[in-house]
Amino acid sequence: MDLRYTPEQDAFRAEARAWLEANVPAQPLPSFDTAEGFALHREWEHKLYDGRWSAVSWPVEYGGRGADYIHWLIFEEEYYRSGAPGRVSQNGVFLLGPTIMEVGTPEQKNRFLPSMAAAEIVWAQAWSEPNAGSDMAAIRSKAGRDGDDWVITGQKIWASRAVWSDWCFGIFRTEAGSERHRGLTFILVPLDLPGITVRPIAQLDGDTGFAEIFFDEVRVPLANTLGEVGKGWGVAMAAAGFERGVSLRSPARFTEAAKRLIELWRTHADPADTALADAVTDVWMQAEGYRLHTYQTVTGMIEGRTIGAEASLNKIFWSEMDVRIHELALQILGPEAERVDGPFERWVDGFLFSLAGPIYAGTNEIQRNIIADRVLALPKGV
Amino acid sequence: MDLRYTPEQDAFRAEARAWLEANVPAQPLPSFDTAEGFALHREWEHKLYDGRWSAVSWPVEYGGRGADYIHWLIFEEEYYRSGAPGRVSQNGVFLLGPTIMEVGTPEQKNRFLPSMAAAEIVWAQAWSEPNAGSDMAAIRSKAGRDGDDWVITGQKIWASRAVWSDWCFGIFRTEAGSERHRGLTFILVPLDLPGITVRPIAQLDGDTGFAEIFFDEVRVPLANTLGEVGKGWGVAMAAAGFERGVSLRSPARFTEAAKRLIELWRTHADPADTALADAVTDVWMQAEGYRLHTYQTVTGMIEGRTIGAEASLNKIFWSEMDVRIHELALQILGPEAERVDGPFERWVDGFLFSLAGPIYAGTNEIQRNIIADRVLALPKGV
Amino acid sequence: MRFSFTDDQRAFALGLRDLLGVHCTPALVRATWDSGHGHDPALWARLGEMGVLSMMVPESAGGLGGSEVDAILLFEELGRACVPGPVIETAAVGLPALAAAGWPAEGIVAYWAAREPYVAHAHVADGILTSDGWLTGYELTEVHAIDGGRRLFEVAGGENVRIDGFELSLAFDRGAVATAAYLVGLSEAMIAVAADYARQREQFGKPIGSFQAVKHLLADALIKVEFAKAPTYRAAWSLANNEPTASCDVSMAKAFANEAAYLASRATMQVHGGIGYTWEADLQLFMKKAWALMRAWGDTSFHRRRVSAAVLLPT
Amino acid sequence: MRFSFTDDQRAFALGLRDLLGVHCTPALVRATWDSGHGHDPALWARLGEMGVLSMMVPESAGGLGGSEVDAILLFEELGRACVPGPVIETAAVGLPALAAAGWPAEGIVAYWAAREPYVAHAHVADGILTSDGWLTGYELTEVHAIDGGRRLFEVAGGENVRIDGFELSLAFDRGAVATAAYLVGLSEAMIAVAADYARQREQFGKPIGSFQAVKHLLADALIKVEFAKAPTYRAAWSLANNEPTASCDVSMAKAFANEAAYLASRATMQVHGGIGYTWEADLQLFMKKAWALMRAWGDTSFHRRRVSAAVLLPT
Repeated sequence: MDLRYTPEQDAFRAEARAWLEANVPAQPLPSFDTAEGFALHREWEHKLYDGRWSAVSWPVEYGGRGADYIHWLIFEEEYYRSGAPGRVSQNGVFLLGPTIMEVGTPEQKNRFLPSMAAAEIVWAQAWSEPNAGSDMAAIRSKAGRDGDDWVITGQKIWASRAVWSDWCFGIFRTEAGSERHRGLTFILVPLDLPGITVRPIAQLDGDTGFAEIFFDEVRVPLANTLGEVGKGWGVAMAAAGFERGVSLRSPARFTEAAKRLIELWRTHADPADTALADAVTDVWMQAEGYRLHTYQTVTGMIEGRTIGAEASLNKIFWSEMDVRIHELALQILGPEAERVDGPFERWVDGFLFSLAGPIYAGTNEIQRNIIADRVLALPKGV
Repeated sequence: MDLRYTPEQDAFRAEARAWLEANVPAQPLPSFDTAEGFALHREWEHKLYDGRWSAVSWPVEYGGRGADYIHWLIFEEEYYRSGAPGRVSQNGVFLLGPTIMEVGTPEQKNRFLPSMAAAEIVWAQAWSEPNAGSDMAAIRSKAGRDGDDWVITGQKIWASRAVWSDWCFGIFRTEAGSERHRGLTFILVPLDLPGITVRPIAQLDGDTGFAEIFFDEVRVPLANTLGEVGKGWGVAMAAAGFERGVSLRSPARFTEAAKRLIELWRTHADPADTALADAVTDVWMQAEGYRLHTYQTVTGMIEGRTIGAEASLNKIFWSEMDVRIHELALQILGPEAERVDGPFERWVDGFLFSLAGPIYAGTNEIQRNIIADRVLALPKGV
Repeated sequence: MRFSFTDDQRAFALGLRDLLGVHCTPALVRATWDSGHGHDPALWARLGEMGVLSMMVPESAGGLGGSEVDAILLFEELGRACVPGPVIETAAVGLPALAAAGWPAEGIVAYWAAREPYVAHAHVADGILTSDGWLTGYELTEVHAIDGGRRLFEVAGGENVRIDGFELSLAFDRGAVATAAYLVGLSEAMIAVAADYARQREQFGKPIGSFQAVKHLLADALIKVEFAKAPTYRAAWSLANNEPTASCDVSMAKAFANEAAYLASRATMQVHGGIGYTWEADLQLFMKKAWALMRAWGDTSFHRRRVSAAVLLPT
Repeated sequence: MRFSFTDDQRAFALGLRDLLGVHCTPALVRATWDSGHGHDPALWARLGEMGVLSMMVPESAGGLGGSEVDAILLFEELGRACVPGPVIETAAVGLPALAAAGWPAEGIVAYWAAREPYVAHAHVADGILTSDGWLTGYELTEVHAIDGGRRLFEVAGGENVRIDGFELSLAFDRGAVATAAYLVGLSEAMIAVAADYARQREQFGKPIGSFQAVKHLLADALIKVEFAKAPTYRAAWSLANNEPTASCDVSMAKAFANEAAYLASRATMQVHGGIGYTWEADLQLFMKKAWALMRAWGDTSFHRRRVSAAVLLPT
């Protein structure tokens, strides 16, 4: 165990910090859940790519730096520290990208990874369906084989920013009559094809955060199949596991939020109120604990241990912590918390967004089931 | 709505207070979960009976005062205020007694109620069985009919103080082959009959709080049947509902505990610690809220409204509040909380006992199911 | 000692529930958001005709002469329907205060207790009841409020005419207890919507309401709401009877109602899943009202500390 | 940056787990309670032979010369087996302190940091390490401790010989982090026992572990325990490397471990139902150890405030 950074790691951090300080927009960009904001965030991704910071953990050949997870965490720390824009390409870089590297063909890697790193193609995830939310295996959207094409018909929902994205990825039922986890295939689909309708869905704050995607006999080549036909569930779970486990919400996001909360406490709270001081300290400790836990996890991954159902513990921990951080901020803000514009907008927006945390990427109820069933080996209930 | 007490109610309170101040033992009695303590508590019940305070809400003819629920609450407030001993006859007076009055025959009322009020007969409840805990309807103990007798064979568990009690009551399967809630009958059984073995069970604090009761072809007359044969489940539920709803834990118990907690806070806590002050205030408010809620409930009962599944809300509320009250006391006590004898024994004992609250009289998990199914009308799960 | 409402009090509340069920649907509430008005004049007129707005105004001043106890169930119903606009400011605070001061008890009233940076509903009010008077002729600058049915404004200038015979603390306590009742009704409405959804929405081949995780989320929320009721009714009674403990009782009620409403909002959103996070779902109208009112008229910390001050100090 | 243990460190811990699985069964722990001794000499001798007790004693003083990092997983295993007696006081605090002072690092040590009214394990100790020395020849008066494996005594008189070259704060931090690790192992043991019970115990025709209410109780406890680990290991590393943040890191670890252990005790008891409330069930041995140690070596409030002092003040 050595919790000091190496000189090389320090140098990497310094390089990242210098670049970010030189390049991060002085003014925060408008929300990437708006058309204008999305375009500006895509530009920012181009800039990141030019500096080779858009996918640091990827191999150099695909536009990354071949950085290991420790370096990735260091970069994330610097990224959040710098107040850089949100990652509009996150579904690609952190979710689809690693999956393509794991199961993709050489052609797919060359075709999709560089364009993903460069944000020439921005990807939307298309997992859920109106009747397949917590019960993802209830997926009904079909892809039938016709010559060299898949012909897709069905409907997906909760696709983040699909209104402005270029491609989407998801799993579709390719075996007629198959049930649950079987007979599903992971397919990559351009969103500009005939037969595709994208219906924006306004989220809690009124912005168009996600969308419904309707597929009406949409033709995509079989070459867009990721992984084996009929094995889509496994491919998706590998991706989701990695997402829940590490990449979806890196610790820096919360350590920075906790720092901002402490700053808010210093400037707006009564220091004699030990109840509030205790609560702020608790979330700071949680953020720090999540950081430490993540460093331990990625060290294990570097040493060859795999991350399994433990990922569900992380997802519950960070999502509940995020809600708590924002609850406290709003408590400190008092009457200002009722206002969604103005100087404290970020906290109020953050509160609304935090409430989605226990729901997306698998509700926390589902995660608790997974922990009970796979970690504690309790008998299946559902 | 009039939340003032009437002059008559004030007079009743004054009478109760005067009697209690004159009669409550100066020294607290030893725990009634010990042989010596049980005997002394029985003596105390005799004294209560002589003063006609052992069953104030009962009709005069059975040794009560025909007091309504409001008067009963007033008496309870005075009882706890006076620091009087625990009620060793509570299973009879508050649980079985009201049930006998509701469904008992005239003979049963005359035979069992006065002796119960006088604590000549102390009753133990015998609901649960090793395999029928949360799932009470899984009861297997059988009572077969033979001439004018029931012949009982089986096993009950968690019978409070059965080691020293005189009689027990419970439900037994009287219809061979019947299942779940059907075919059960409520039967009253003397504990000194041949074929009965009572095995003490030591509880968390080491005292013999409850026992297992083994029945081996135990003969009791059919006359000991309470309510209709085969309708025992309904009789038991009526009793349990009343218990959970009001009588099991009257508000005074918690308002007094909250007062003692505030006293402990004043003498042992740092007043500048607003976190602790907030927490103490919260439980005081909970106890007060439970008191108000109970007055509202009993007013409703007096006006003819019945108490149903709402009883489950009370049970969860008071049991969680009781744990919280004692957690805070132990937090204030710090290192002294590790000691079970000495000046703070009552708090540490109380903490251990409070942990049983979310379990007995139907676990809080079961209560939540009841609330969801009967109050919120959600579809049955189990 | 009789802790219950009269048949008349219950009947009036049920009548209001029926009226709101027809004339204050979620669609109407949403319309007041979309129009940016945050208030519905037609609905307001109905509430006026029914006597809801003047319940606490003495008959001598043209009201129904009811007490806080007569009014408390009405605020619960207003909350159940998530009624937009300054109903609390007008019915619980403004008109009774104006009447007490011998002024005409009529119109739409906003309230500004110095402490707050913003005044709710000022754009539709005839005037603002301030800590010591009646303010008119002011300049308003709107800020973007989270609750479209409770718009917020910065107020500048205007003429503040002193009002005598009006107690600021009583006005605040009345607003707080009315808000507590409003939050109780609002919470029950959220739980009802979630229970409804849980009965219909199926996953894993069953209604999600059949899963214990969902059952227990809603059961815990319901417990908090149920136990917020008695303290709220008691606080109303204490105010109506000038009990010395009235302010402490009000604070206990508001603290309970705040917590209940927040838990109800969290539980109902969680039960709804993604749908609960959308603008389209009516749930958001109720949740945002809860998040606004749990801080208006004193947040939980403020009220808990008022109770602490009353109960922790040696007596 | 490498946040993991060496194969040797893991192997040593697993070896200890095996040894304790055989020689420190719940039956043995219970026996030390029943005998009133709260300590098992034979087990103690085995821990000595294996080097567990002298892990943190320099080789020059006859120990294994390990650091807090080398020792931390051992305390986790000691907790998993609910080992009775002064293992923390001796192995984490006493022997290293005596060695640092150039005294013979041997025997059984109790610890008394002035603050506490009682000294644990004093009846089996050769002496008591005090805030500034080594106390012997004292009078003991036993009080009834909740944990039969951690008996408590009032200490009077005795001769306190000053010890130099020994840091009280380091001793306390070592005891606190070792206790945090002990609580983590103890908590995992409780959860394992409850999961086991939930797999076997049937109600409503199914194992109770198949009900979400039970699943989620244990899952939430497990989360708390899992996230107490990394902070505990980090605190050990900080102590081993004299990091300036060491004391703050230790406090964070102990605060997390306290909370995790308490939640684990509540969840496991609830899952057990009535059985969990009995003297016969081994669970009580573990729960009472948790309730004792969550307050020993600083309770959650104490440690949280140490963290507050370090992180909240403007830097």
